[in-house]
Amino acid sequence: MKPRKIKRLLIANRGEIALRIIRSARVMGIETVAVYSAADAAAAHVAAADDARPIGAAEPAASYLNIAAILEAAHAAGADAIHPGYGFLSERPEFARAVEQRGIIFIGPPAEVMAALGDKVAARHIAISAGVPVVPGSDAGDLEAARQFAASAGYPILVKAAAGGGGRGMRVVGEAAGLATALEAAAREAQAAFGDGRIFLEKYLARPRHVEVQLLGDQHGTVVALGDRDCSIQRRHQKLIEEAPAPGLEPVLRERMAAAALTLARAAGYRGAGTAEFLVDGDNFYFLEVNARLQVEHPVTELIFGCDLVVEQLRIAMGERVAEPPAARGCAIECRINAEDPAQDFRPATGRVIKLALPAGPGVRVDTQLEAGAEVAPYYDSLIAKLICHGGGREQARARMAAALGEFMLLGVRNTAAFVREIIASEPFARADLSTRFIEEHFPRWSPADRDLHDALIAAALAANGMLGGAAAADGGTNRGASAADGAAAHSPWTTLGEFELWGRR
Amino acid sequence: MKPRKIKRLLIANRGEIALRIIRSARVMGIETVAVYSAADAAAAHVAAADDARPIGAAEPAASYLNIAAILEAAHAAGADAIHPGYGFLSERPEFARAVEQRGIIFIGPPAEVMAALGDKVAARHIAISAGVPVVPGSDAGDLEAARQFAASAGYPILVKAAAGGGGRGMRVVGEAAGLATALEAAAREAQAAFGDGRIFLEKYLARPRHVEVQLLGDQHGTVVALGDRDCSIQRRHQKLIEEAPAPGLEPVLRERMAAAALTLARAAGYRGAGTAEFLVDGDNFYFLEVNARLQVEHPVTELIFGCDLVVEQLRIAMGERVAEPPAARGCAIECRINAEDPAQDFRPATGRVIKLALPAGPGVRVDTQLEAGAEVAPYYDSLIAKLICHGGGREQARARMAAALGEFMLLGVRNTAAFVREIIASEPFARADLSTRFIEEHFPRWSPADRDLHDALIAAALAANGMLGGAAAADGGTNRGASAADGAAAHSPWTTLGEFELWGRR
Amino acid sequence: MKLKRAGDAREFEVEIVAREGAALRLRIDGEEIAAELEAAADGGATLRIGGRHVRIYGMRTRNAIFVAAGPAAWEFVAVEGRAGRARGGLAAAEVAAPMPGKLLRILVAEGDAVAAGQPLLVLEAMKMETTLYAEGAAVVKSIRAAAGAMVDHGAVLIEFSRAPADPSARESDPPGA
Amino acid sequence: MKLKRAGDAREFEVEIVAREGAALRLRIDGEEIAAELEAAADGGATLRIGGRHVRIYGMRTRNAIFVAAGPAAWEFVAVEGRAGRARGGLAAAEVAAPMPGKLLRILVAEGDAVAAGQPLLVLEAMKMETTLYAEGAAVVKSIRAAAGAMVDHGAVLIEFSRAPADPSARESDPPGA
Repeated sequence: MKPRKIKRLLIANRGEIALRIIRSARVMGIETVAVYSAADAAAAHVAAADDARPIGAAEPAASYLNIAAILEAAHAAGADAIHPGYGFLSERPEFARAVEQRGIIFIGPPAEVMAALGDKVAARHIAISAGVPVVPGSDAGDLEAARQFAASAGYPILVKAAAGGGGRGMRVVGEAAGLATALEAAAREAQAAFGDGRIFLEKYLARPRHVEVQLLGDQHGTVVALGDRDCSIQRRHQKLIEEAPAPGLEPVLRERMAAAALTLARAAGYRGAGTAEFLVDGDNFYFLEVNARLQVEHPVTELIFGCDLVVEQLRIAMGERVAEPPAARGCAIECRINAEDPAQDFRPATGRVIKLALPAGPGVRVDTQLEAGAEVAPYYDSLIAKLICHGGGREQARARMAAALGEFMLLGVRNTAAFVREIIASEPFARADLSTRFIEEHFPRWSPADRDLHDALIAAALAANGMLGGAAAADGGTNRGASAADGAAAHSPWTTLGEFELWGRR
Repeated sequence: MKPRKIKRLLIANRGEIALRIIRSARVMGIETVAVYSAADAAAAHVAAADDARPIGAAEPAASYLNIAAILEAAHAAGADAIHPGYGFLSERPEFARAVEQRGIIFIGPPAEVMAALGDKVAARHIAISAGVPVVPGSDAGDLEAARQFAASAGYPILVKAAAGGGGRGMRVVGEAAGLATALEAAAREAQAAFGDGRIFLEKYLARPRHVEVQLLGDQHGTVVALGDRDCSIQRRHQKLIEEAPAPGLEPVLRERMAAAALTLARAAGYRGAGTAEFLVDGDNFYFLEVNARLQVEHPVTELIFGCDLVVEQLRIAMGERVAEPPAARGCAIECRINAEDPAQDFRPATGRVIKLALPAGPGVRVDTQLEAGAEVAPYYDSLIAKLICHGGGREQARARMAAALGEFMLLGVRNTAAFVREIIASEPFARADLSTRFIEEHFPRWSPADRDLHDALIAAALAANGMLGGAAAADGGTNRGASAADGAAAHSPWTTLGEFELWGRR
Repeated sequence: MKLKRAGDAREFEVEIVAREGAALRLRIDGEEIAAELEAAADGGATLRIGGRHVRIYGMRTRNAIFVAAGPAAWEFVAVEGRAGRARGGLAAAEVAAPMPGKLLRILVAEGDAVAAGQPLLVLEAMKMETTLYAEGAAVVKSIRAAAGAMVDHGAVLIEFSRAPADPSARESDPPGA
Repeated sequence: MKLKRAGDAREFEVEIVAREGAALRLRIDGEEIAAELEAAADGGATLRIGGRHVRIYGMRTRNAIFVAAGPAAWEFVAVEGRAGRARGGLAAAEVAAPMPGKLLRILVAEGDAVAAGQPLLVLEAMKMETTLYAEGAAVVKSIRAAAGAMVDHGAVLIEFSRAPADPSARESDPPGA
C-alpha cells in the first residue's frame, strides 16, 4: 500500500501488447526488460526494450507461461515490477503471488482479488451477492449435472471455461447429443490455454450485445469507470471489432450498468485496470465476468478519453490515486487483424512478412508487432495488428476505419483485413445493428468478392510476368543523382518495375 | 454563400499535406483527385487518390504553381472543389479567384480577404486599424527608405517578404553595411518562392517567442479560436518544433491574444481556417501576420482539441457553421523532419528511401509521404515527415516525442531527426525556455555526439563486412515452414544476416 | 496463364493482352478488362479500374505468387507455365498439414478404411484446434507423424492407398492420380 | 578498415575484433568497445552497448555505406578496403555539387584567381540558396556548368589549376594531387 517507485519494468508478454507497454513505460521514464521465447529472438518487442532476456523454447508452456524462467529473468535484469499484459500469465493468481513474494510489484489486482474475480464461477457468486443480474447458469462441471441444468434451462446452452477469456474453451451446444463432446473439448482447450480445465454452463441468449465497462481502482479504495465499449462483433466467441462508447444505449441503461460494474469492483476490493463484461438484451443486462487485466480492446477507451491506460496501471501500482475521468470525446473503433485465412474457414495462417503498409494520419492508431521480415509463428495467438480509429462521431470513426483498412497491406501472411473491411463497410454495421450473432447473421460463410479476386488475379499475372513487385530496398542502390532520370522513367511501370524473381536462400 | 455539396476534391499540392487532405476527404465520402509533377509520378499522394493527373515538369513553376494546368486537370477530372494545401498556390489570390470563376469551390478564404491578409504590409495596416499591436516596422521597400527606418529603429533589422511565409525571403541585418545585399537576396528569394518580390522591414526583437492562434471562420460571420501554439523553435526563420498550447503563458495574455486574433479576423471578414501569428515579448504581444491557409503545424491543435481541421475546412466550404470548440485536452508537440544534413550546415539532402521505420502507438501520429523506395527530389520543400505526439501534460508529450524519435529510422536520405531529438531531450526545452533564438543560443553549431558517431561506425563496420542489413523483403522467399529452423537461427545475427552487397542497377 | 489459389482447386485463366504506357488490357476467364497501372515508389503499383483505385503489390517466389490488392492478401500457384509447379492431381493421395502446428490427436490407424468427411487428425495452431477430414473414401496406408509432434506447413501426415472398394489397387497408386 | 563520412575528411579506424554469439568486440580508433548484437526481423539489429540499446541498420552500395543508428542516418565511405574507392586528395582540384539542384549564379570566371573562402557559386535546392566557397587559393581552369542549369549531385562545376603564386604549374596538375 505504500508508494513505491518503479524503475525497471519486465514485460511478461510478447507481440503488440509487449511493444505497447514498453512505449508507455518509456514515456514515464521507466526502463523496460523484454522476455522472449526461442521463436521471438528477432521480434519487435525485443528490439524495443532496454534489456531483453531469453526465457525458453517456443512453446508457451516453456517460455511465456514459465513462471520460474520469468522470475529468474526479472531477478537477473534487476526488474522491480512485472507487467503481465493480457493472456498468458495475466490472470494467474499464483503468478501474481510469486511476483509479489519476490518483492517485485505485480501490475494488476492483488492475487486474492484476481482469484475471486478471474474465476468466472466465483465471480458470478460475487455478482449475485452484490445484486448484479447474471445470466441463468450452473457451475456444475460434471456431465450429469450439466445435463440436468441444460434440460431445465433449455438448449442451446453455452459451455465456458471457469478460467481465462478470449473465447477459448467456449462451446455452444445446440442439443443434448452434443453436450458430452463439447464439455470434453472445452475442458481440454481450457486446460491447454489456462492450465485450468474447470467449466460451467450458461443459458444461451438469443441475440444479445456484448457491452463492457472499463474500470480503474487505486490502492486507496477509489474505483472509477471509464465508459463502456461494445464488443458484439465476434467470431467463435472471439472479438473482432470493438467500439467506444457502445452505440445506441439508453442513458439509463448505460448508467445502471456502470453502477453495477462499480458495485462489483468495490465489493471485490478491485485494484488496477479491469473490465466488467455484460450481455445486453433489450433493456436488460447480465453480468458475464470481470477481466482482471488490460483488455485487447483498451485503446478505444484511450482514444475517447485521451488517456493512456498502461500509464494509469503503472501509476496505480506506484500508489497514486485515480481521478474521475473527463467527459469522453467522439467515438473510436478497433479492428483486430488476425493471422487467419477468412476464405478458408479462418484457418490459422503463418509466414514471414514480405511487405507491410500501415495506415496513418489524423485519428488513426496502429498497435502491432509486425514489420518487414517479421515471422508469424504458429505457437501464439493469431492477433497480429490492431487498427484503431477515432472520429468526432461514430460515422466519422467508421469512415476513417474503412479508409485505414484500405491503406493496410500485408503480404506473406494471410489475414482478416479484407474481411473486417467488408464488415466495417456493411449496412448492418453502419446502422449499429449489433449483436453477438452479427457474423453468423450477415457474414456466415465469407469469401472475397469477385471484384477483389479479379484485382488479385491481375496483380498475380503482373507479378508472374515480372511487371510488379520486388524489394523496394533492393532498388535504392545508387541513391544519388537519380532524380531527373528516374522522375521521367517513373511514368512507366514497365521501365521501373523490371524483372524480379526471387528464389529465396533456403 | 449558399450550401454546396463537394463530391470530388482536387488537391493542388504534393507530399505529406496532399496525403493528409486526401485522408480527411475520404472520411467525408468525398472523392479525391491528385495532381503530380513529372518527379512525383510514383509518389504516395498519387497512389492514395481516387484519380491522379499529371500537370507538368518537376520544377514547381511548371507544375504545382501552374494555375492553367491545375485548372485543366480539375476540369478533366470533374472536380468541384480544390484544396491548395500550404505553400505553392495556397495564398495566391489570383488562384483562388480563377478557381471560383470556373464555378469550382476554393478551400480557403475569399480571394479579396486573402489578398488583404496574405500581404503582410496590408495586414499590418488592418491590425493597426483594429487596435492590435504590431512590431515597429516600415513597408518601405527601396534602399533609401530602408536605410532611414533602420537608422531610426536601430539595428538589427528584419527584412521580410510581403507575400508568403515559411521564413523564405527573410533576412536579419546586423549592420548598415549588409542592408543592400540582404534586401536584394530577400527580394530574389521572395520572387522565386512566391512570385512577388516586395519586401518590408521590422525592428528585430531580442528574444521573442513565436505564438500563434488557430482560427476558423464560417460563411455566416462566425469566427472561433482553437487555442494557441508555440512555434519558437526555428532555424533560419523556419519552424522546427511546435506545440499546443503555448506553455507558460499568463491566462490574461493568452486571452488578450486570442481576442486580438478574433478582432483581426472579423475585421477582415475571414472565412475558413487561418492562423494569426504573434511575437510575444514578456507581457507584450505583437501581431506578425495572418496565414490564410492551413499551417504545417496544424496537427498539434487537432490533437488537443480532438478535431480534424481539414474536415472543418471542407465543412465550412460547404456552408456549414463552426461551433465553439470543446475544452482542449493535454498537450501536443510536433517535430518536423527535414531532408537536410544537420551535421553539414543543414545542406539540403536528397536520395531514395532505403529503409524506413516510423514510430507508432498511443499518442503518436506521423504525417509523411515517405515509404520504402520513395525519392526525395531537390525541387521541393525539404519537409519530409511530421512526428506529432500527444500527452496528458507537456512533460508526457515531450517524453513520448523523445521515445517516438528513438523509433524513427530513415536510411538513404540524410535528415534532421537526430538533431530534433537532441533538442527535445535538452534541458532548456524541458523547462520550456522558448524563444526564436533557441537554436542559436543552445545548438549554434550542431554535430552528432561522439556516442552516436561510435554507434554509427559500428553499424558501418558490420555492414561493410556483410554482417548487417539487407532487404527484409528479399529475405521472405520461402515464407513457409521457416518458423522452427529460423526461430533458432535468429539467435545469431551471423547466421541470419548473411552477406549482402548491393550494386544497384544503374 | 492458369492460376489457382493455394489450398483451393478452382483455376483461373489470366492473360495480359496489351499494355501501352499506363494502359493495360487483360483477359480473365475470357472476359476482357481494361485498367490503368501506375508504378508506386515501393515497387508496387496503383491499379485504376472501373472508377476504383487499388494499391497492388506482388512477389513471385519459388512456390507461389504472393499478391496484395488493397487489404486483401492472396497466395496463388501457377498451374502451368515457367513459374509454376503443378500441385493438382495428388490432393486425395495424402493429407498434408495446412499450417504449422502441433499434431494434437490422430483419429485413424494404418489400414483403416475412411469415408468422405470422416475426421482424421486434430491440429493445434495459435491455440485453436483444427480438424482435418477425409476428402473421399480411402484406406490409410501410413501415418507419417506422431501425436504431440510439431509439424511444418505442407508436411505429409497421412498417406492413402485406394479405397477398399477396388481391392486390386490396394497398396498401389493413390486415387485420383 | 578506414571510414570517413561523405563530405567530411576526418577518418576513423574501425575493426571488428571478435564475435561470439551475441557478444561483439570492436576497436574504434584504438579504443576497444564491447557490445551485444541481436538480429532483428527486418534485417537490422539491436546493439546493446554501455547500458543503452540502439536499433541499427546498414546497407552497402557501390559508393557508400548507408547506416542508421537510432534516428541518426549516416553515409560513410570506405577509404581503403574492397568496398572503398578513395576519394581523398582531389578535394581542392574541383568543386562538385554537394546536392542536386539548380545552379543559380556563377560568381567567378575562367582564369580568375580565387582566395580561400571566396564565394564561387550559388546553388538552389529545396527553395534554399547555398553558396559554395573556395577551399584554398587557386585559379579557375574551367567552368563546367551554366547558370540556370539543373545539376546532379557530384557533378563537377568548376575545375581549378594551381594557384597563380606558382606560375610554372599553371594549367597543369591540380593542387593537392
